[in-house]
Amino acid sequence: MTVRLLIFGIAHEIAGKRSTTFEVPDNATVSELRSLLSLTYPQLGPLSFAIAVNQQYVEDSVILTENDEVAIIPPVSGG
Amino acid sequence: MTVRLLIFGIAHEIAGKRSTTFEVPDNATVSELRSLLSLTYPQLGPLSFAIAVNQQYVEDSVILTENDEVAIIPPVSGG
Amino acid sequence: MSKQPSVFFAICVVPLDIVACESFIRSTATGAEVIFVGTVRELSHGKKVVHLEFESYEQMAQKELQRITAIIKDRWSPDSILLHHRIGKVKPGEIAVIAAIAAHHREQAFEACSFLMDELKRTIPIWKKEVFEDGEEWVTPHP
Amino acid sequence: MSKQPSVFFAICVVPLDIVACESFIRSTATGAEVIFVGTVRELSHGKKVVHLEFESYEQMAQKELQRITAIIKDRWSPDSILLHHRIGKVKPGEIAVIAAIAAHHREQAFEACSFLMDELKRTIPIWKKEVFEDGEEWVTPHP
Repeated sequence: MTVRLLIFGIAHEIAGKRSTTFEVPDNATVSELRSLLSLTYPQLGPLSFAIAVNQQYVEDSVILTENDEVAIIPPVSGG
Repeated sequence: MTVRLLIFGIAHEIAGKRSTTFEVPDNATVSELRSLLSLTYPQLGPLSFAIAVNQQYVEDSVILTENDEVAIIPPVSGG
Repeated sequence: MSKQPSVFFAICVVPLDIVACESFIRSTATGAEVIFVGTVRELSHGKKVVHLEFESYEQMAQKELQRITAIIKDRWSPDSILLHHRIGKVKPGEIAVIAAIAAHHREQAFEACSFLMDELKRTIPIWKKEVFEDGEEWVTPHP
Repeated sequence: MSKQPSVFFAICVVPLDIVACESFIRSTATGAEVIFVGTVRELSHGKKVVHLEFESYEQMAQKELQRITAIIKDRWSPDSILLHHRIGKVKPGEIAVIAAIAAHHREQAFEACSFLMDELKRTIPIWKKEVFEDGEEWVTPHP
């Protein structure tokens, strides 16, 4: 299935894009998504980042749904 | 000897004036001044107030000097 | 208290306006306002900053602010909560963020405004890059 | 740090000006500003306030501020300390006091500004009287 991927901050520079669609297995967890992201964007590996699904921070155990808005959230630095 | 007396806030309304000269014995302490003030302005009696000498809060044991600027400081309420 | 505080949130590409922010939160019912203004410093670790560049995930920022607002309302019952954050290029001396709380008592306003800034720095999805004369660097947060 | 903070103190008979205060303390060296604005509430213990009337012992207020400033400098090393207080008649909705601190870090600025307000309320010789439609009353401080 497909999710929509948003990539912010230092991660968007590493990935070379701010948004894309991304293929994951049906019922994939956030943890599986993380592994697939590291394969597609090896340079993300050393970066510590959170994942938000539909604009909320989620744990690695959360299960994704078709067309979810998934965001890569590097450490925030507002203010 | 004479000191200059400044009277603020509710105390100036009780005393009916904002400033005056005030007679105290030579080498009078602030404590003695307080007693004399209560005699002159009996309504000050129930009021709790601090005394400042030459623009600084002082203890009751401090000894006054001729021409000191002595202020009656009711509880402050700025802000 | 069950009264809902007024909430003013904005992500802005134009300069932030302290007077506008203060007048949003001002009311004759409220006695205490605490306003935090974060400005861009000209030096970062001794290096001259040309400008900062901010980006945000705005829809999520809005949701995070709702979460933070609910906590602030429970703990301090303020009358108003405001957060205006600049994005894009911001030069040294310019304002990057204004956070403001209006409340009945000053302790509430100080604590709530400080908490709002802590939470902004901890969870609201906004990022900044420092641009120097000889390079640039994404800022990693300091606790 | 041995650097002296800039200190801006004023007792004013005219309306206080937030923009002026903020620009006094703003500098490109400083990242965090905390501004406290105290306004006059229209109700006091449920009674409608016509205006407040403030008086001060200005020379002593200045000396007290010097004492407070010395403590703030030792504890928080801010870049600027500002206190502007209105005297005379001040109506509901108007500003009675502005206290502001500029510092390198926000924790310093929040703590120093909160301390400045606490000390103002504890020791600076300023008094206010509440004037109602049917009488008036000198305010006794609440802790």
